[in-house]
Amino acid sequence: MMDKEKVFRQCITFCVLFAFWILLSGYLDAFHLIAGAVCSAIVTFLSYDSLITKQKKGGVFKLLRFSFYCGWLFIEILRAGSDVAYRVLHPHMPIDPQIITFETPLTDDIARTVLANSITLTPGTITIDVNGGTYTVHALTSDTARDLTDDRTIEKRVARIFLDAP
Amino acid sequence: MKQDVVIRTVCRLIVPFIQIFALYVIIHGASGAGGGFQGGVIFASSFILIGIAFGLSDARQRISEKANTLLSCTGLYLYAGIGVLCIVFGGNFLGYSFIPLPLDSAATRGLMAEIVEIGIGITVMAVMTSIFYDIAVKEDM
Amino acid sequence: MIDIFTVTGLVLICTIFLCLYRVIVGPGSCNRLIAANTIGTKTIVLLVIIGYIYGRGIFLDIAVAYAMINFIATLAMAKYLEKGSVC
Amino acid sequence: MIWEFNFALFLFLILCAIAAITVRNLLSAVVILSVYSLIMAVLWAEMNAVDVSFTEAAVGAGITTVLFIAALSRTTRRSKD
Amino acid sequence: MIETFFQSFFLRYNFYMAVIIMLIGLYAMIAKSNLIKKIIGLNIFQTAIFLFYISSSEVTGGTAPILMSDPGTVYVNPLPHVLILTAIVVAVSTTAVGLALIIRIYETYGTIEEDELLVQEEKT
Amino acid sequence: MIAPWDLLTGLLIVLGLFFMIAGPVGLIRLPDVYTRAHASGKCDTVGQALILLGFIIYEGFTFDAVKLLLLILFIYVLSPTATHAIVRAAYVLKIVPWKRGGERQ
Amino acid sequence: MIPDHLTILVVIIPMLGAYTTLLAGWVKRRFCFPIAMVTICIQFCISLMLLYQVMKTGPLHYNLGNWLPPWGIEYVIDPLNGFVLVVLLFLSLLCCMYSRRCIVDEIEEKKIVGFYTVFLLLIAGVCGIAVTGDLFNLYVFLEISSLAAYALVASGREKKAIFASFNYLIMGSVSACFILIGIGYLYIATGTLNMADLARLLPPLYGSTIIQCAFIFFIVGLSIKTALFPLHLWLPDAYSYAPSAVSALIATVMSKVGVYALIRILFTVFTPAFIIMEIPVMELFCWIAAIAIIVGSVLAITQTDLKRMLAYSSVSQMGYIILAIGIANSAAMTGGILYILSDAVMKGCLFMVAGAFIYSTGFRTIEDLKGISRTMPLTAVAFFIATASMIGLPPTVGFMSKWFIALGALESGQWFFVVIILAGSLLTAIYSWRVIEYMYFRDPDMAHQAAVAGANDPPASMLIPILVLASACILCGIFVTIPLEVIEPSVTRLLGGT
Repeated sequence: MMDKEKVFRQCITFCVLFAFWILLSGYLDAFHLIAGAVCSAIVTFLSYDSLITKQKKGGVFKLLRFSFYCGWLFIEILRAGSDVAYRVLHPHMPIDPQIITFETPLTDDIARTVLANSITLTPGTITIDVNGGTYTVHALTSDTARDLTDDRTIEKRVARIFLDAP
Repeated sequence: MKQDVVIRTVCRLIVPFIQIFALYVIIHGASGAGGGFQGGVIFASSFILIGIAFGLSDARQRISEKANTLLSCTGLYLYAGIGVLCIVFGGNFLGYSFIPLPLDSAATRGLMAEIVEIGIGITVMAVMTSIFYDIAVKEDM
Repeated sequence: MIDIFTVTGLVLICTIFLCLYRVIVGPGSCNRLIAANTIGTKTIVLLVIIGYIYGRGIFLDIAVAYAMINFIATLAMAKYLEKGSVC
Repeated sequence: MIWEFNFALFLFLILCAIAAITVRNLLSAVVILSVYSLIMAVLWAEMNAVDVSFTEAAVGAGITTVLFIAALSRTTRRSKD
Repeated sequence: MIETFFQSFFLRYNFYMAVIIMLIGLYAMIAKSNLIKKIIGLNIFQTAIFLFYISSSEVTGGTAPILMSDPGTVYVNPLPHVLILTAIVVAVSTTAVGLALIIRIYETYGTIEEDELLVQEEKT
Repeated sequence: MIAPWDLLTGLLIVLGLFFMIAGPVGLIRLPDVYTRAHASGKCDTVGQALILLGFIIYEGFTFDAVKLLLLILFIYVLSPTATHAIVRAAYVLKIVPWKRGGERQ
Repeated sequence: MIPDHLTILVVIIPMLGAYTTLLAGWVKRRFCFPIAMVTICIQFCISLMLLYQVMKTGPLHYNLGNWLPPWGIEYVIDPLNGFVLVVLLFLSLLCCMYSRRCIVDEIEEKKIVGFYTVFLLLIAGVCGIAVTGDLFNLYVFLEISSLAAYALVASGREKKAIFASFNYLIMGSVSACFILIGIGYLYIATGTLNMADLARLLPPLYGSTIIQCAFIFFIVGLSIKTALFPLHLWLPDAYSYAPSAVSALIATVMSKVGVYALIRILFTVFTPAFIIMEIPVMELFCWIAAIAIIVGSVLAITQTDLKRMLAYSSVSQMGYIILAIGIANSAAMTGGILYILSDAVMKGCLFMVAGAFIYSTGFRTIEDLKGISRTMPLTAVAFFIATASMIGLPPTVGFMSKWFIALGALESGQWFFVVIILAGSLLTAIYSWRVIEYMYFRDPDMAHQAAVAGANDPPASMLIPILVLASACILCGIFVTIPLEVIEPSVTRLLGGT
């Protein structure tokens, strides 16, 4: 059972790496494709446990939902950038930084990472520390802090992607 | 010592891509920027990243000091072996075009140069990694 | 178009100078590190711009390598600041 | 060669070099040295030396910095001058 | 007089700048008492020399020496680049050896300042 | 006559440059490490993405454009992580965050 | 087939040997020494064959990768090369043999694998310097051998060796950078790196500032590498604190190859026409060398540590070679190149003897060696012979080379330097007589009596190299015509070959 899962993980890793190789290389002749296959195999052998740790259900759907999430995130990031730019360029610098902590029920490593990085990228907040489920966040203003603790928009969205308990 | 979960996860995800990029740099040395040395250095830096994010013991698990020794020797033998092969087939040292392969002269030269680059890459990777191991940790006397 | 790229590059270099102020003056190593990281990201864009001014695609490879390497260096420095050791 | 870039980057390099050797804290010196390497790589890319730029980016900004940091972690961060 | 100076300066200011950086590095190597500063100076010195080489390979209107399909392309001189690649390898190994030595110096003497080291040498 | 694609490229680049300038200005004006991390982490990432998007549009549909896209993706994964690592280091070193009315660092 | 490729094999074999040593040490530490020994033996045979071929058929040219010279790297062997190569490999062979027992005390056991690897890399670098005909290749090999030398100096248990090695590294890097700048200037001026090509292209440019700058950078850089007098400050520490086998190796091989590079650059790249006519640098060389001879000897007199005394004496011996180069006529050059041989032989012998004393008794200072000749007679005799050669007593090779240098000085009418040579010999006699007197004519101190009485001649693997070198001092002096047969054509090539 374990072996089968391992082989499956290796296959996925190999495919991802090979696709990445073709995108990088841009040559589609035999020599470069064979070299790409060999190189992907080497990297798969070296670090197959690195890219995908555990196989859970619905990987493809997760990926799909994640790409939608990326689109939403991009708009948020644009907002974040303009927000910070506004505050920075404003002569009085309307900022009121504070540090807040909150708990999240997310358990998956990747989900936690996505959440932390999203917090860093969205308006006015930066993840300082992740300790278990406790996030320590530095917020530029009290509004953004309230967003994070009360509305929990990002957290809900991340939870929806990874089908984790909200 | 381990870093926190965010850094560990991101490093875990990024390491295979760094490695494949390093190999890409080695293979495309002739047609693009780069070559054996640069690729080897980037490959070594992937192990350094593992060492930073997961602790040195994890990096050692992936590539131990003995493996480093072996690999650095292998790479050099590959390089010198091609050179000596050229001598055996009547050319001068590293005169690639003398190796009798069923290809034309330029293709042979390109292929052999590729192999030499790979040898250099392996050696550089192993040597850089072992230098990092040596400098980063206090060895037990 | 090339002129726009050149101007963009020059403006970018000027912003790098602003960051350099933080790198040189910045109180404490953390500030310096943040500024250095910023310079790294700007440099990637600068490399891409130079690549487009020359019209050669190989500069992109350098930029990709740069993104990875800069990350590793920043991580090493941050870890040293945090724990006092690299590993 | 794009002379505008060239001039600005050179100015930058000289500032970085002076800062790297005058700053007291060795970690800061290493940070500045890594910035110096980055800019040196850009300069070489701008001078059409793609291979060298690639190498400097990988070696100067990556490996050398990490080695310096590793050496600092086993010695000391303070310096008298 | 001044005009000709400026003319020659702007004609070759790459070299002048490289020499300035070289001197900064050399100064650090010789005058700084901290050993890691010395190695930093060594790095700066070496990169400045590489800069000097690369500047010599410039061709007006040339492009990077990687083959393109267009036969009329002017390339910059690739030989200095190859030389500098080798020299960078040498430089990084010198740095590594120097740092390893510094670590051992710190382990035996407990300091990396040259003047304190000399005082300790005198004592023993 | 300027082609519309070129116009879009120019627009994106100028927009990106605006963010790229805002970042370092924030880096200089803001009072402490954490707030500076806001400026460098966000403005730069946004500006970079916009400029690179502009180049993607300029490039058209080729392998180089894909490489640029990969570069954007990489930066989007790596940049927040690097910021996080630095800020965490500052937090562990017990650098006190700036409060309104406090003294600049 | 193989005879055509000996030129490259002499560089490739030690590289392969180094990595084979590393692998073998991984399997079993015991295998390292035999592999290193066999490698150097093969190389020594190759170098002898090369010398024979060169003497028979004239200079050998070898193009790497079948690229023709101005574009590809060319390896050239002429009589000077062949001679230096034989001397270097002879000394390395003996040093390697000597190191087997010697390093047991001085190096931690787990470092032995690394020691032999780096040892072979140093040999590879040194051979590369000797055979290459390309300036940049010279720089690369110079750096390989220097890096190996830094590592070897620091490899011992001696505490101070690490700091000495660091200083050596800083000075060595500065010198290497200067050489690199010089190469850059020459390349910018002429567009070629091949030495023969440079010699052909340079004459029309002799008046230009850029060539003179390049020349000065070369001279300063190589002076640091060879520890010419005012730039010798790294040398005493590095030589005296390194493990004995390493001191013997570096003092003979590294410094001699530096001198070889200096001669090569001065006389092959910049032809005598330039260095004698265009810049009055030879006069300067003579004076610096004269100061080096006197000051080195005086500093050697003031030392109490035996190896340190020998290190300072190295500075003064280097002065003789530089003096010969500075006088630059046929007799003096013959003497100078012969002095490369004689200094290698006698300095190697002396450092090995000092190492043998440390091995048997643990004594470093000269005063502790009182009465040692009674228990270590053969070693003491070897020391005596080598010292006699260093002073320049007649049947030895040291005498012959000094004789030729003095002859050259007389020929060119520079009486003063003859006086300097004589004064140098006198000072050498003073500092070496002190050691000999302690060894032969004093009774040991009370504190050291037991140690001196308990000492023995060192084991055979250390004694044989010492005795071989001591006898070489005399044999080369008596049968001086054999080396001269090789030296004379090389001198003609260097001075007036064009």
